[in-house]
Amino acid sequence: MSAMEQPASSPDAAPAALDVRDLEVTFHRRGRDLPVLKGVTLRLERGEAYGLVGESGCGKTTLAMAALRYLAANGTVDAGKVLVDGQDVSTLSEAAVRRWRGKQIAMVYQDPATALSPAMRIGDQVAEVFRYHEGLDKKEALERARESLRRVALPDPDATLRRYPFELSGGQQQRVVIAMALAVNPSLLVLDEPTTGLDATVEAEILDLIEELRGRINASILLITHNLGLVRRLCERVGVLYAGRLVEEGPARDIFTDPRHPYTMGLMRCVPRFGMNKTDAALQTIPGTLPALGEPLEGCVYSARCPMAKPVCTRREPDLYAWPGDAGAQGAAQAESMPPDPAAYSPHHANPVGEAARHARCYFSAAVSTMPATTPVLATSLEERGGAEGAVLEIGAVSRSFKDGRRRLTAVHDLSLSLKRGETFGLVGESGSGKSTLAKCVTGLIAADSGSVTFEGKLLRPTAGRRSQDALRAIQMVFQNPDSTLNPAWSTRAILTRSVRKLAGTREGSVRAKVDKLSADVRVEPRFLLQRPGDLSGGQKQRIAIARAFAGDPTLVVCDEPASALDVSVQASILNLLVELQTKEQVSYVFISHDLAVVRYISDRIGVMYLAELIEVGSAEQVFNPPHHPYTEALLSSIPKLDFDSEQQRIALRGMMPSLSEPPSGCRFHTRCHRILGEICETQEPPAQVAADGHTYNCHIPPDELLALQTGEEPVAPIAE
Amino acid sequence: MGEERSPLRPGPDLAEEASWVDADPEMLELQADAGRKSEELHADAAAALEQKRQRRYLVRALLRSPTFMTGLIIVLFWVFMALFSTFITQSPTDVDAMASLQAPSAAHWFGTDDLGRDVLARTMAGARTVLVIAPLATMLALLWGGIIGLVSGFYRGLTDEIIMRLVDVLLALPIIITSILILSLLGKSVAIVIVVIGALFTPVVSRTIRSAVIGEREREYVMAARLRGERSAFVMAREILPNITQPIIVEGTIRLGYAVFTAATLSFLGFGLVPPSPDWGLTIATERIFLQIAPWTVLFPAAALASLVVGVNLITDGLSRVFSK
Amino acid sequence: MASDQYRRDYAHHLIEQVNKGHMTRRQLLVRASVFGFSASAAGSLLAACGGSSSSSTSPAASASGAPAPVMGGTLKAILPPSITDLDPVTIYDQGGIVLISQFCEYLIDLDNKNGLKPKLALSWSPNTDASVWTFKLREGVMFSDGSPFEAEDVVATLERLVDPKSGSAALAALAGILSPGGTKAVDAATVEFTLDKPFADFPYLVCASSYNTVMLPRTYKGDWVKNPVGTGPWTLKEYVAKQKCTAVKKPDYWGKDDAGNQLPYLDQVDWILVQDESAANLQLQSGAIDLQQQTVFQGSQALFADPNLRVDIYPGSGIREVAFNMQKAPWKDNKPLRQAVAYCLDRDAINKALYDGRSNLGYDTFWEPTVFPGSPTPSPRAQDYDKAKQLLTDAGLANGTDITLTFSKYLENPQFAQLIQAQCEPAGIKVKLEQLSYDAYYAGESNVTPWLNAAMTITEWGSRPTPGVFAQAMLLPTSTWSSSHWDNKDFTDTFNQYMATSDEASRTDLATKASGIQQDDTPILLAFYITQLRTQKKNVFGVQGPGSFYCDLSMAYMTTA
Amino acid sequence: MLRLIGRRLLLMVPTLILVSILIFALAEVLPGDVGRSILGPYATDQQVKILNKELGADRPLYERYASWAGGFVTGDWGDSLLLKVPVFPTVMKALGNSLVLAGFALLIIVPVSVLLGVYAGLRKDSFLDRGITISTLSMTVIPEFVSGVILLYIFAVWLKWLPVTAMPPEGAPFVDRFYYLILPAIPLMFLELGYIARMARVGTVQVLAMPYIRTAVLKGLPRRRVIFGHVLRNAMVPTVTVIGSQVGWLIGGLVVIETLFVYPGIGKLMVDAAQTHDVVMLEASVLMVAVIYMVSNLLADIVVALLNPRIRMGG
Repeated sequence: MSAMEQPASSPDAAPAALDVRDLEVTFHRRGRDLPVLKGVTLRLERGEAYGLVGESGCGKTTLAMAALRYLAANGTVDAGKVLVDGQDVSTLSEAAVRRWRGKQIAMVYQDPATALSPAMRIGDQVAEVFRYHEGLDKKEALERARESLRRVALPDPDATLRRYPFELSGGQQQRVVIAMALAVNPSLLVLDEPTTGLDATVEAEILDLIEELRGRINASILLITHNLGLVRRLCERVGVLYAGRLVEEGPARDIFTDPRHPYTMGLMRCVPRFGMNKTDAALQTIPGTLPALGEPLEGCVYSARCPMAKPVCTRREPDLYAWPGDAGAQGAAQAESMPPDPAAYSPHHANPVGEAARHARCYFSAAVSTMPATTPVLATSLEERGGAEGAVLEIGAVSRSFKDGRRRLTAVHDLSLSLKRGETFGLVGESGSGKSTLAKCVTGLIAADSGSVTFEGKLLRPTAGRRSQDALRAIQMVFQNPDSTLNPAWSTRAILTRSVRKLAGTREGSVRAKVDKLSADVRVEPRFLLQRPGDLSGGQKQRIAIARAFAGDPTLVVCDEPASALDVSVQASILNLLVELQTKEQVSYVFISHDLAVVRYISDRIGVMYLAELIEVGSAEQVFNPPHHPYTEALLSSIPKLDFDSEQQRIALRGMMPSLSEPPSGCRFHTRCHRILGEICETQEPPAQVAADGHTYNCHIPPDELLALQTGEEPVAPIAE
Repeated sequence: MGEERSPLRPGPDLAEEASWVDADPEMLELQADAGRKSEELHADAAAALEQKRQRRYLVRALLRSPTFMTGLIIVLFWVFMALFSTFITQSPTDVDAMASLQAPSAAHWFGTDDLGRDVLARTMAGARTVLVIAPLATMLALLWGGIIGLVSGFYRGLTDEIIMRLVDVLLALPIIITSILILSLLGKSVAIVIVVIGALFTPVVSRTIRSAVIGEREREYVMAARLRGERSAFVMAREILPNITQPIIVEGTIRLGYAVFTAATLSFLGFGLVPPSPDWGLTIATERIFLQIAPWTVLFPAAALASLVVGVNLITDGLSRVFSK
Repeated sequence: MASDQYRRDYAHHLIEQVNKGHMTRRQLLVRASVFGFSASAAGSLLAACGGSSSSSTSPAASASGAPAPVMGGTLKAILPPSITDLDPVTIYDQGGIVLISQFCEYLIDLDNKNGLKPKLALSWSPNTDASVWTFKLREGVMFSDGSPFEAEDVVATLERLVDPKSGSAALAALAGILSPGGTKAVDAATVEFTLDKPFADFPYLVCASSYNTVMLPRTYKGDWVKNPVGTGPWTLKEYVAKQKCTAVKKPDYWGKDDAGNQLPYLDQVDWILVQDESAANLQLQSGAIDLQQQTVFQGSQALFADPNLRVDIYPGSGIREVAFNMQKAPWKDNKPLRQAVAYCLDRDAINKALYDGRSNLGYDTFWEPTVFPGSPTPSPRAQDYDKAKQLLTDAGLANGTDITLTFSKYLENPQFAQLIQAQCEPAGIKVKLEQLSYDAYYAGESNVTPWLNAAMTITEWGSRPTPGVFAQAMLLPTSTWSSSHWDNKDFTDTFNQYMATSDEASRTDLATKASGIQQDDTPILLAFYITQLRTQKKNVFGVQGPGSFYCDLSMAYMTTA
Repeated sequence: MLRLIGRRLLLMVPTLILVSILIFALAEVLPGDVGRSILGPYATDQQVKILNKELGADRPLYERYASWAGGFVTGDWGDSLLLKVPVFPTVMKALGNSLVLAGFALLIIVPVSVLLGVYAGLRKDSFLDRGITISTLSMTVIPEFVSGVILLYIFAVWLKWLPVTAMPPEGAPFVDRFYYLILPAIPLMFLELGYIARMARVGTVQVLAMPYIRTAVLKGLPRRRVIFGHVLRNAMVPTVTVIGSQVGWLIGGLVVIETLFVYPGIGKLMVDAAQTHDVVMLEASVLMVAVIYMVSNLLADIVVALLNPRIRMGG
């Protein structure tokens, strides 16, 4: 079978919105050809929303860029073609490409902050599209821009027109980008990780917007993301990309409920299900790593990591077989009978997409549902860990503010909490709520302005520089960014050795042994100790960072979004590692994350922060179930869930988060609260309501009323604008 | 104009390539396939091989880069001349007063100067002082500026404010006045010229390094070091410094070119080197008056000076172009 | 007057000396002028000797067959700026001296051959031992402020110059010869100088080569630029320090030319003040400038080659004194080493390299007949490495030695130093060069300043009219400016005798003896006497003065051709 | 924004005080003294001593500084010790001359170098880019004393197209000044061209790599619009900063050009004053150059703020 024999396109049907055929894209770097896309074929019908998923490095963005004819200077299309609306993009003239971009195909980018011209007013940026695509004069174009902004529900479009990008919040910026993309009604809209980096509530708003707009425009959508929840919400069809190969394709619902490729299955399994806790089940991981670009592969691209791989998988690459059906098994039999094919993959493998609804590039699709699980490392409960005895850490009325020009931003306001030995305290909240500042006050990276941090009964000095070596040893931190957490100039071993020497006070001879033990504990192979962080993957770096924190057998480790920057499969293994270490070492964690599912998974207790204050504290279970603070409620409702069974009702928060320099009076949340009672919320600070043993939240609504409201016995009060 | 030449094509970007997926060795144990282990070893060797290959590729690309090679040849030529010109040319200080200001001839390819010295010999030997002064002055500026920039950028706050105000003061002083005053004070020798040029460049370098440090000090590994109880000096020298080598090198190459120029200007104004040094700047200054009747006395050293700086800059240019590919 | 009687006797003496062959005619002219004979009187003396008289007109004018003077016009002249304020009492650099001499005048001028020429003094004569000098002043001369020029002004001017508080730049030259109170007005037109010791060259100390001795009114307060007063042919219209100076014709100037025309010829002189030689040369070549008062040799080849310019060459006696500091090792009591250095020099080559071969050679003595007519001829010192090595061996330095030469980065000093360095090397003398800025070289009090205290120095001296003035300034133990700190009793005695003698025969003998001592002991190297260059456009004529720091433009004119 | 400017202007005061102290101290320890400078090498020690006393140069350093500073801030800048001329008009005139020369030079330099730099940046790695980079670089490294002399020789002496000095004769109309300034401006142009062009190129290259340029391109804007609307404005930021820092140099560092072209600017005034211990003249001229340096940097920052709304509104 080969693409050559395929009919070019069905002559009777209207041309597809996007028709990618056998696309091969290669990057050239330092004299090497690195194939990024290997014969990818996919097709978006008009009005269809298609999700392209896969971990970073699989070639998703490259595919989008090829579709926009905007490959990096060192990338070339070696074979295949891209048709947009039936038009082969490679045949367009320079001028035609210009007209075509924006008008036929438009894009929304990952980071809206950098996607907008920083020195140009929003109005001009949006109006540009009209001026150059529709030839409108400046005034008309601005008028149209105003309409566009109104269409994406930006508040006060007139004011926004005059604003500069930096004056808008991330969500508003993304709305502008969307407005710009949709300005002249393109037939294909490419969304490249459109919500990554945005807070859950904002993400939810953007998704709402896109969903809503879909109903009004007839653009097809190509959604590129690693977030399976997003795809589930927006897309009808899904393609799973792995190492430049489309490995599975089909209707979203089918793929998510019944994956037929081991990679898809692996991806699904490593995401913590909503409401899942570490004591319930360990997260599954995908062993191994994504092959490096240009690495020679034999047989199935996924075979090296596949728990189901059989010898035949490495002999010859399976085709994209239709499912259900036995084509895969036949393929396997055929491959067995053929002589081993040394060529890793043949570029002209066929991708017989289009005939059946579902395809999977696997010989053993039928067996995927019974794919063996990886070893579960189940966490013991807090009691089993012996975490009940007294507080390890007590934070008393800590405040911290920063100067920003003339304003003072209070990042942590009069906050108190305590933490038991062996306990994991999860800290959630939107960005800017003060989570990280609090963490840094605990570790001493930042001195609190007032309040006390007591550790094991002793008052800690405010800054790390003035704390005793023993206090430093006992409280360590794991940071968010794997790329900057390790000194790139040091070898991994040097990093660990230094930490062991400084923190463990170990004598020369045993340092080496301790380093080896640490690296074994975090499952980093000794050979990686010789390398510098630049040669390690993000997960490996984060493991080393964890090992570094554990060098002096700490009592408390503050984890500030330790897995947020990692791919889901890696995130799972890092979370597993933290759980495992905790079980072994009796360590307490303060675990900060904006990912509620992750926090729910790993935490024993959870605190919710809003505008520098802790507005709710309780066990993970308590916080995640009503009655809980209206803010918590809104946060929880905004998570895109993978389950198709429960249709969630999202609670939209009003307005923007107020500035830390001028927090609202009364209840800090009243400006955005959907359960606002009235004047009392604006004038009086809410009392701490005790919902259950150890569960408190700050709200004027008592627990039983709140429970009634939140369990749906009464409808959500209409939002008063 | 075709798409290939479009200025608006994105630059080379391999963000995609950089990402890896985590390896979990214990999970790897579960792999049924027998060939797995050997493949892993193979991958190890392959990684080493790949590193070697990349290095080889870089060297080859540099050798193929006309910019880099031209620069390298020019600079090597002058280094060679600085080291060995005495064995090749006549003596740069051999005076033949009766044969002054002779036009280029078979005996004197570049002619003779006002004291009858061989201009070829002097031009070749003139590389010596520059090749000593410029790199050393640059290194000195990097050292001082590095220390000031590190301290200022690392401590921030009041220390930073005071240091930066002082740097402002130094920058506000006209360079020429500062150097005249210092050189008049300390006298003239190669060592002092090096010190003075180093001092002149220090404020600028310290600013560059300071901003690099500020960018680096908020990185998480620095926080980790602080949580480890490292002393500030250790954090600055061992943690931050190795990671700001790139801006330091860039600043260094820029300063190197300017050091050559500044040394020449100081010599020209009479505040740098003293005769009978064949230094290019000095020669141009003293022979300038003969430009009309004996242009060779000025033009050859001027061309030499220009060629060296161009050479240095070509190397920098070539390196950055090859590395960014 | 007694002095008139003495002058007549001296005239006879001169004629006798020439006829006996003790003096040349040229020498006679020089000596006659010192003793106050006017040019015509000197001419008649020569005639009395049986020779012919020669006119005292400028060599340039006579040589080029100058056309008839043209009245009017503005001349643009270029000059290095004075680094200090223009105050006749304190000026010491070319820029200041040239400008001041445009507006103020000396008692005695120099002609183009360094001969004395009456200016504000009509005549001068000594007593028998040359310790008292009487000057007759020109009458009817008015200062630009309207006051008459009289003897009291001369007294005030000289008293000011010998006052240590005045900052006078002439003080060091006059010290030991004329003291405060030594100048007296006999009557309104007669001044009498009573010297501290007999000094036969005294007129030279109050002539145009003693730059600060311009006559100022007795009321002068030291604010010359604000109140530019003088008897000269020009009045100051505008002076912008370091940029320009505009001099306009003074209509009632006392001077007339031979034809009785009112001087000066020109209406105005614009002085452009430019420091950089290279820039100055370019300006000359671009045709923007008519005259460069003094041209340095370096780069002058381009001017010589320019068809629109004329470079006049004047005899000059500027020197670059290479002094061995006799108070310092290795020069102290080390005559052979000093001589050895002297024999290393290839003076011809130095002259060629520095002055295009146009200067006069010197042989380490001030008595140099090619420069100072009538001086005894010294034995030439050619480059002789064998001798130098022998002398080194005598000095116990057979394997050579290291010496340090200190000089300022000024004019051609660096080149000269390099030539010395290069020429000493073959003899085994390694010369280390220590170049200082001009400022640093002369900085500090006399017990520390490099130019008087470094072991071996090069100091630049402008033209002086006689060997005696040079020697008086730098070779005596009492000399203020002795870089060599030479203290040779034999020389000092001989020299003092020489300066106190007016008998020409014994003068010549004493000169020969002094010259021999100086050359043999070699306290300083005198490799050359620098010829002076003056550049002008081909249509510029009549510039007076020997081409050194002093020049007189009252008779300058430009033809239109 | 206004606050920022106010703060910066205020900050200039301590900087200038430090500059003046530094200059005073440095001039103090130089070999020689003002009396010697005035009287010359052949004056006697006694004379020099008397003069120094008269001038007050023998008083302690702080006393002299205090009296100088007191006069300076009250507007009495004193008289030059050597030239006996009032300092204020002398310095201001020289400064004005330098500003005219530097301004004229910048008028040529900025458009040319920005054009070349941006063009090279847009055509990154092309033959033209290399050509522009290397040729401007080569010009930059030719010292002005070489290029100046050669230009003078060719255009003023040989071809006689342009005047040999930089100042027109008195009474000439003001526009004539520019004709006279062409020749001295060219070596300055050579010096600055490479530097500014390089910054413009780097700025352009950096901006071209920004995601918002991708946005602009993928919006389907014409290339011209992308370059002029999105690239240029942002690419100018580093260039403007560099130009700001160069103005100070252009004013204070022109000694060589001023010497070659006989131009009465502040560079030469300053160097002469430094060499002759004319402290009052030195102080005033150095301070003026420092002020120009700081003001030009401030102006550059203001322009940057105008280019970058974030800075403009943040202050």
